[in-house]
Amino acid sequence: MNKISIPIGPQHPLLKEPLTMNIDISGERVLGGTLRLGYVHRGIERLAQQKTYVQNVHLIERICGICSHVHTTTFCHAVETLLGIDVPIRAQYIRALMCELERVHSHLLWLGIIAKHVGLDTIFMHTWHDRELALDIMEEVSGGRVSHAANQIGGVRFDLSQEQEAMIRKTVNDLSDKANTLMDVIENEPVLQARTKGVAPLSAETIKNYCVVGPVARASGVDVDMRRDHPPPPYDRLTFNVITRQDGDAWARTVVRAEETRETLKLCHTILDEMPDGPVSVRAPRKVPEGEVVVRSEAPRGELLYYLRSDGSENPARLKVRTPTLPALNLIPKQLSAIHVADIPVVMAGVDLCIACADR
Amino acid sequence: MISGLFYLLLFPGLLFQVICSLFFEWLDRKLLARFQRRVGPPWFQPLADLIKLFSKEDLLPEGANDLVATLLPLISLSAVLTAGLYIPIAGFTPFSFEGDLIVILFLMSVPTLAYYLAGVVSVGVYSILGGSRSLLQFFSYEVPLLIALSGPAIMSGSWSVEQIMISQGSMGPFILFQPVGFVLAVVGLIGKLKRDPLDIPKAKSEVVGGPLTEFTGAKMGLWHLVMNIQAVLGIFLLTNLYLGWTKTFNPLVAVVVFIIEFLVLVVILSGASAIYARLRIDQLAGLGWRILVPLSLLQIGFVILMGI
Amino acid sequence: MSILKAVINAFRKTPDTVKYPYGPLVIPKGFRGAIVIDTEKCSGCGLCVRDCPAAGLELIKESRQDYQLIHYPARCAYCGQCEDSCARGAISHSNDLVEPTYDSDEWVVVLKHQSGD
Amino acid sequence: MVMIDQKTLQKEINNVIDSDFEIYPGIQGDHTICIPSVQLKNVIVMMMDKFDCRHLSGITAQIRSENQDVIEVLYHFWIGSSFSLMIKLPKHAPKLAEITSILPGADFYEREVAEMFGVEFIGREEIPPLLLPDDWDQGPPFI
Repeated sequence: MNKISIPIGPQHPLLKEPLTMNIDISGERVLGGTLRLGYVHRGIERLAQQKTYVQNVHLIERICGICSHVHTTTFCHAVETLLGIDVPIRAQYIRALMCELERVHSHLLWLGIIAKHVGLDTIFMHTWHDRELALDIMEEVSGGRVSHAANQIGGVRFDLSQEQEAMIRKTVNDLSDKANTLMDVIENEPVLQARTKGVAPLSAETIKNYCVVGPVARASGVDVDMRRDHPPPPYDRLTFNVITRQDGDAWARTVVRAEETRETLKLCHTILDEMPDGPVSVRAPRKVPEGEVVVRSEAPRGELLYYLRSDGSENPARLKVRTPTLPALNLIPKQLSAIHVADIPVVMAGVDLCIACADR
Repeated sequence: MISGLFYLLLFPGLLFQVICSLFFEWLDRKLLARFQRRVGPPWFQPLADLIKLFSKEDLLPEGANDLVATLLPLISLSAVLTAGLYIPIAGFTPFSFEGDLIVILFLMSVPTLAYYLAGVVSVGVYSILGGSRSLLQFFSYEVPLLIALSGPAIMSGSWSVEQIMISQGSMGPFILFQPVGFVLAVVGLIGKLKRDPLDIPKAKSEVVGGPLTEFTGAKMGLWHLVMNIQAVLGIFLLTNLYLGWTKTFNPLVAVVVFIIEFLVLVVILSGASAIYARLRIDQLAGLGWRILVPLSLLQIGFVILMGI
Repeated sequence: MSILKAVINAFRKTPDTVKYPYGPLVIPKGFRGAIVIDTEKCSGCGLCVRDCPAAGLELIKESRQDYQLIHYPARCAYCGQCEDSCARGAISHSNDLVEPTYDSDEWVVVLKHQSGD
Repeated sequence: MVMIDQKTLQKEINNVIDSDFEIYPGIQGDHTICIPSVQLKNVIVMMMDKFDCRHLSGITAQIRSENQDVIEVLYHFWIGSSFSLMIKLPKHAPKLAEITSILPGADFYEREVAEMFGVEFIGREEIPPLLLPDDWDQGPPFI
């Protein structure tokens, strides 16, 4: 068979965000591929140096359209560490609640995508509707579906009223029921299993060598979760299980994310139960004293790293964002060998790409 | 002469088949939408889509053979329309003759081959990939489909669809004797129509649009029409071959029964596309040759034993 | 076959699609919509303009009494920072959807125009 | 995840680079060690061999306004706690050993630093653009 090269991206039905890949195939066999980023590079790290800290909270929120809240939380945490101010505990819990809801909607979104890629549009439609429930909560309490603008330096912008807490509990219960139904469907779907089991398995050794984090790493048995290992507040007060699997194939990744959705919904209840009363924000000065800080947190896709240096002015002197997708993208060309053309979508979906995150 | 034109252009020819295909497309999309908790299109949507496609600019990439690309959907359309003349509708058979089942099956596999050629002449990488996939799929489903469809013919002792219907009148619907054959025929039909879950040649996330990736405008509209008419004819054929009661003494009863059976089959097809994921091409080939072919042979053996 | 059950359930229920604009749309209470201003309270201090991350606000100031506060809805990120920054609580988000337009460059809203007498 | 003792790690690094290193106290929530640029690869090889420390979270490069002639590169590791290696490079000829061959996960991080700061990674082939356009000709954007 002749070797032909098929372009995937920047526009392709497989991709939800622009990315270019050139994949060499021979018949139905994939020989290898290359990858090119940069279509949504917005220069946010450079731009952040020209904006004030207050403005940067909103700029940082626009790095990603799915995990926007965890970016601002991490950024605010970094700035607050430099300022040396203690964020009220209630504000920390509200932040954590939003983070967990975001994880739920991100994982449900991902389950929909993998279902769509293997041709199971029904599950795609059902998951994406259920995901709306999580978005509805966030819109109700913060005012925005995707860009919540919930954080400000020193706390959060809104408080949860009694009715809102009751509404969240009810919706989270509802969501748990729906998530259970979905997991039931996914676990008993024979064709989905046939398409994902044994596809592009990654050993723990490969995962470690490629510095991959998050659900992809946990599906290969690398037990790493920054919420537990290096807890940003208030995760040091919360207890939850970290889900791991050993197989490392696309099916293990599906199961890990599905189980994590359930676990996260349980954690939402814990957060609401343990949430103390009190103020939700403190006043923060506009100028940040000189200093540097490294902050890590667990985004839905894995470890998120922020490095922030302040030179005492209103603008950050250097802001470095390492998003969890970046090392996972590195792994894609490696996975693209000795698989079928039909497995390309499964591999691409398996690492849960977020190109906007990786490009910044 | 007049009656000939009537048969060709109005019923059961062009107009009836086009209307049926538009209705089928709407019903299919509406059902699928409801299975997926969506609203679905209004009743005129398929017609609007067709008009839109026919009024759009017709483009082909450089290096593609325009003449062949235009001829292929036309040939397929004429093949399926001709096949439609021989398929009885509610017991109405103007052109029936002994052996028309074979003619129908032959004419209905013309679009698949044209589909493959369409992929080759329109030079895109996805088209070629989709074209070769459609041929692979053709070899996987066609054999069990043909073996399964010969079941009713053997049972009634005739290769005429009308004769098969008449013998079902006395023996009862063949689905009672050949349930496996019916299931295989439905699977084969889904494969033939390249519908979800066997839409491997045009799987969106893998090969974009398959062989029709580079087609636009009127040619694309024709291809849509061909696929939908093929679906309607396939359903008509299965209704006649397996479900029986479509040729009774009262034509009105026959029409009602025929419509109900048509709707049931549409629900089965839409339901299958809603609940199954797409297979990989090697998995389909394995399914076809390891499971479907032996099953169809078993069914035929059973039918022959019953005849003795 | 739990997927079959899910599909049958879905078929029996009414669809979830929101038929906006042909049907009603539920807007949550806290939704950040169009920018409105209380002209009585606004003093033209420019705090909102300083903090706006998207350059969606502009203050053209001739003197203390003579100024214009201009809003560019097409640039606005609807983040709510101006509402947060305003010390007098003059500028805020209403709960209304922002109507789209064909010409975003020309889309300018004068929030407050005070001319010194 | 195994915790690695900071003290032991520092002792081993001391052994590798044959001289006393400098601890940079400026970064909050992180242990930072300044090492000479020529020793980077050796230190990382030692960390991988002795401690199985392969969790590289990212590479940050920056130029401080008070010292414009130096490009500072930070290798953020995760060893059960936050740990960074700091390397100072001259701005006029920034050269650094590549570590992609021993730790493939560093590939994109190195490419980003090379692209944004013009750092040359010795031992790597010519690096194709990662984030910037193909026809970018205005030099590294951060310099």
